[in-house]
Amino acid sequence: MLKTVTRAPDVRDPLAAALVAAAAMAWLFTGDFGKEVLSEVAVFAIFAMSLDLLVGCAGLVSLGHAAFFALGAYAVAAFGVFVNLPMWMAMPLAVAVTAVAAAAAGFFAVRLGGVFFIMMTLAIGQMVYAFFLNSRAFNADDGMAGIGRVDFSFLALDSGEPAVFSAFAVCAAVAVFLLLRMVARSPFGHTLAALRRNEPRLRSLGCPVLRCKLAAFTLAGALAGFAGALAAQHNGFISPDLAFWTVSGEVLVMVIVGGMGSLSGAALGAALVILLRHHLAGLTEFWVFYLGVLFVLMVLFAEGGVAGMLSRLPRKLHRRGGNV
Amino acid sequence: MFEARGLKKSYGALAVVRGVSLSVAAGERHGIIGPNGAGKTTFFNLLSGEAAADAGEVCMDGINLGKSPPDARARAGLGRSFQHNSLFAGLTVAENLAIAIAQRKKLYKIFWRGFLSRTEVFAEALDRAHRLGLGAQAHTRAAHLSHGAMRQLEIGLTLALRPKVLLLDEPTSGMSPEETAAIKNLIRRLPEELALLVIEHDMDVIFDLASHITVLDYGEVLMRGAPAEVRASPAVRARYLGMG
Amino acid sequence: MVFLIQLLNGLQLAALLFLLSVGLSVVFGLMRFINLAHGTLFMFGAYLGVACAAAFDSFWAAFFLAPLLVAAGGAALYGILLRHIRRKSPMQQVLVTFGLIFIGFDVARMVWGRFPYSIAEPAVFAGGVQIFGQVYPAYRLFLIALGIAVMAALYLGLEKTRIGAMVRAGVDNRRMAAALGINVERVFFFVFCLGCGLAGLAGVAAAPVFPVFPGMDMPILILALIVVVVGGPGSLKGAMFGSLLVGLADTFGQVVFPEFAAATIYALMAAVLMVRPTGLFPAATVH
Amino acid sequence: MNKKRFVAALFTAVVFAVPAAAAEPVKIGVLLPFSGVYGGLGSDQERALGLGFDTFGRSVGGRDIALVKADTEAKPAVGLQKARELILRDRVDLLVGIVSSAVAGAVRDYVHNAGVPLFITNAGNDLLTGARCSPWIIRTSFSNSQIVRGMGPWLHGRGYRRAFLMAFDYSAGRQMMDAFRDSFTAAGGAIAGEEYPPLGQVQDFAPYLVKLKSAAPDVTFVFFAGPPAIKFAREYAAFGLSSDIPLAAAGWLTSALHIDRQGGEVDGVYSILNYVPSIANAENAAFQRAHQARFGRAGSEYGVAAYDTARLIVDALAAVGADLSDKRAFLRAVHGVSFNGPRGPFRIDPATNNIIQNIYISQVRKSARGGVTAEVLDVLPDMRDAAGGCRM
Repeated sequence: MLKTVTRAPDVRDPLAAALVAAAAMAWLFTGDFGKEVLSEVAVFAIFAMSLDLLVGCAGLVSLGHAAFFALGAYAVAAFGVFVNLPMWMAMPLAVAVTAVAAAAAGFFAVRLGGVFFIMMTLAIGQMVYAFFLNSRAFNADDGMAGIGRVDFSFLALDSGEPAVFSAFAVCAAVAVFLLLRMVARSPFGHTLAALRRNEPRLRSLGCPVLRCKLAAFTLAGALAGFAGALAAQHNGFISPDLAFWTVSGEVLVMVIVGGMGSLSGAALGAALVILLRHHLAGLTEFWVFYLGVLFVLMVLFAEGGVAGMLSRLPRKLHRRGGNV
Repeated sequence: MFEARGLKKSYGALAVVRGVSLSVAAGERHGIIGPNGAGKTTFFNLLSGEAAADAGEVCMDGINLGKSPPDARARAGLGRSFQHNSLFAGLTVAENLAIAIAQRKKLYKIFWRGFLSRTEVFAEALDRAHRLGLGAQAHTRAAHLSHGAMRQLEIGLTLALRPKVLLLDEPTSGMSPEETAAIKNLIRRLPEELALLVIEHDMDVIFDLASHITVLDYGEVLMRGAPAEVRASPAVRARYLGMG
Repeated sequence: MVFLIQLLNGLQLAALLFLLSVGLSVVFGLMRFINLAHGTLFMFGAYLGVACAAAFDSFWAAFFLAPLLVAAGGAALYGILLRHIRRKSPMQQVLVTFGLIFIGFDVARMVWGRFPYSIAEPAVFAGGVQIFGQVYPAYRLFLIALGIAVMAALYLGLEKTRIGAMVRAGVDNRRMAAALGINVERVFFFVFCLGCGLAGLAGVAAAPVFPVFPGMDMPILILALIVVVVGGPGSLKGAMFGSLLVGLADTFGQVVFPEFAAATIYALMAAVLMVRPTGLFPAATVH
Repeated sequence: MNKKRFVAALFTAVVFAVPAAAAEPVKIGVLLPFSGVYGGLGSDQERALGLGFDTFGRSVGGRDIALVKADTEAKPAVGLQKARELILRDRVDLLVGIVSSAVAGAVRDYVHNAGVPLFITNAGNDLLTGARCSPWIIRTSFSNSQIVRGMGPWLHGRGYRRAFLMAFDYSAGRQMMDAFRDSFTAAGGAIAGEEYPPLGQVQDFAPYLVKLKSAAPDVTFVFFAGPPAIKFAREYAAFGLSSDIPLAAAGWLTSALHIDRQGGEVDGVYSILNYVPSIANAENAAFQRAHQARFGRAGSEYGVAAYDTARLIVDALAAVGADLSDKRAFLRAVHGVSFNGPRGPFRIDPATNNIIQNIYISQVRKSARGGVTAEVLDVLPDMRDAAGGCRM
């Protein structure tokens, strides 16, 4: 953080640009399936970036982030199907509901430090999972189908088309990226980064750390809810599995593999993990093993994840060029 | 202006602070000495809210700070430094100071505008770095500083809060004579109206700086008075100074 | 009578949870990190138990060998992975062990396939015992006894032996213990292996009651973590009371509020953490 | 610049990888869980499916049959991704598989709108061939209530009057128990109690078994599958219940996948299912022989559904000359297929697209060779679901 005071400009923004360019190319040159994958990547990029605000920025490792992803999906389904609201209204309402829920859960969680925070978030996630697993209104474990999508008919577009929905999802991801980058660069974001580095010291400097953590938790939860609301529309289907701990685990893997602390890294991680799942799963039924190995290696040897490795690449190339 | 009344703290069966009272006026330079294990740092923790007192109260400008957490006390004007350096190790000196200044200005409430555009914060940070004697190292990461420079930054962070009451926990611990002199110099240049409480093992430093001294022993006040009185006290000599 | 039988059921679960959580808890007290792969070690204890039982055609061979094998695995894990990242943040260690869950799951599938196994209980404890006027499986009584025996052994070991004193010193104050000339690193290693061995013991002891399959690790890991958090990490007492509380709450939760059975434990944990943010009996001062 | 080009290349490699269409085989997407907890069932079905095509024809009407596997991980969202992948990228003609009803629910609308025929080989949720039925979705396995509906009258006929019901608290469990309760009370029986433990936690059945015992029923009827089934049967015996209260179950309790490991603890259990390996007919003997020869173990009720599906597809393809340009004609051909399979007479009900099949009531007995087998006591022929709720 505060790089411009001292060091070279952040090289991760070129990554964001490259990702957007790649998304645009995928959108232009792939068929319907490529666009479906693109929508999925965009949705999980939002989800992963929201977790990165907690993990990478504030240093709060949550193993229950999927709770808010699921809440967003269920809320948008409830407003869309039960109340019969148009998606343009259901989405912001779902985000609001998730924000309130995240604030309530955060009230319990942020008071706990380190490992206790991890456990509390894990418990929150499993409680939400158990709740939806038993909710008859949402067909319990069967899940609920028939969730519509946002209506673009005023633009004479059909959001049922993969091309339209994927463009919408990518735009949403870019918007969330810009929002989170703004937050990360603000005094609040820098305060979160300082909190990650040394919470007791920051507290002794007068920072109301609990309120800051709660604000970050709420914002991250609300954005995860937004991702969930998009996922529900993309799939047209919701089920309790959305809140299961493995989903929280996978999105954490995305953040770590992509590179925590850089939002575009989280987005890259989402893309990598989803493409891996699509391609590795066809080659071996033990793809989870390889994913696990990759994850452990990343944690051990590449703290910045793939984004960190890419950011060091130009310097290395430069050095090599100088030697020759 | 700053007062502690009957503070007590025990950990299990071990009573570490056993009813200590103290009051410090604006501009007062108050030293706290005592042998190892006398409960000095725990006493500081009770004052700053890092630990919760079992009994007693802490008042600032007549307002009881009650059970308020450390950050609320810091906002009320109570700054402290730590015995073991507690810095943002990955950040530079200037960045460390900028974070502290941002907290004083309550900038953490702002989540929309860029932090780096707050030039006044960074100007102040650089200025403070110079005044700490760390001007040349303003862009060095805290983790790469010498021990003495870290101690200076440790105090500098707290000073960036512009506290009304300053608690310094062994500011010169582990320092060379030159570094100690620099710290003494730093303390001498503190604002007039600031109330200072300082724990120190270096008797030369304490007798030089302090206008009042409290001697703690086994969690209780052994004696209190002007430096000369303390130096002359047979009890203190027997218990503490006698060793040296 | 029914109540007493349900009490036994609760105690049985508590005994198993104690075996699993005590290692987690004491390792946390000493090293400030939670080994999320502890459930995986439990699963491997069960699988190795199955393999040993088949190889030697004896439950007891499995019962004694499997925990040793798991402890050896723990030693390798410590030596190869964890020792090198001890200097780094505890969060990184937690994340590494999180990755190991994924790996362990697929390794179990690769080696043992995907179909469930189990071990027959030893002949001594096969069948039921007449207790409180009902038939109660003898093996479950053995599990309760095993939990109590391990607890007593650990208590005596911690209180009466030199290494126990070292461990306690390490939990109380690492720096002080090192200053007193205790080889803290070796104490860590010993305790870590012991914890792994106990997880393996829990696994093999559970194998006659719980089916052995890839994925058996996760539900029990979550329960064990809840035990650690509720009981307060770092202390034998915490692990004991945490296990009892969770075991009994889970059992009676299912009896009394079956509709909320899925959430009883989480609600218990949330409630405890609200009142005591560091658990009921924390030995380690957090932060 | 460099990076952009790299990412572009990556994309071309990764996303555009659409295999070029060759000599036009019939492409069949296989949607099964291969990883995760249900991986065992997925691979069991996949093997039996392969065995089925090898037996009944790898090519029909001059076109080869090509199988494209996709791992659903038994997760609804992943299953839907894979269905999209198979339909949009691999351009499969037909889909086969799906173990979990939640995955089936997730892909249902997508498959229905895409108009790709899907043959469900396991997922048993009643709604899939009931209120949420689709002309494009054919089920060759069973519906939950189809399996257990016959058990109520049968147990009542044997003199059992008060039954205790138990299953996990999820829709398959609830549907089976509802169907059993309805049939048992209609026959004049009474319910002594019901328990629904939560799904997916560390499961100790002991608290429920104690409750069951104090309810003192004549008979217990349960539905559990997979590892919990083994655990339940074992604890039922360990608590000394099996000698006092006969245990009846939907047949997965003593699945062919694990009955040999359960041994004496399931001795005497009544089970009701659409298949047991001991069914005596020539087709079953052939299936079991081939399965044993190739995979070294008995074919299961999971495998047989996939095996029969292969035959159904081959026969229906043959009827339309392997011409899939008119998919509706293919579906009509599917309705026209009937054959005697390992499970007995097999056909698809045009009213619901669910299978019409025999249901077998059997009892587990110690066999001469020392193991245990489920021996058929009664056959309920041509069990067919009412078209309730299904409008196609």
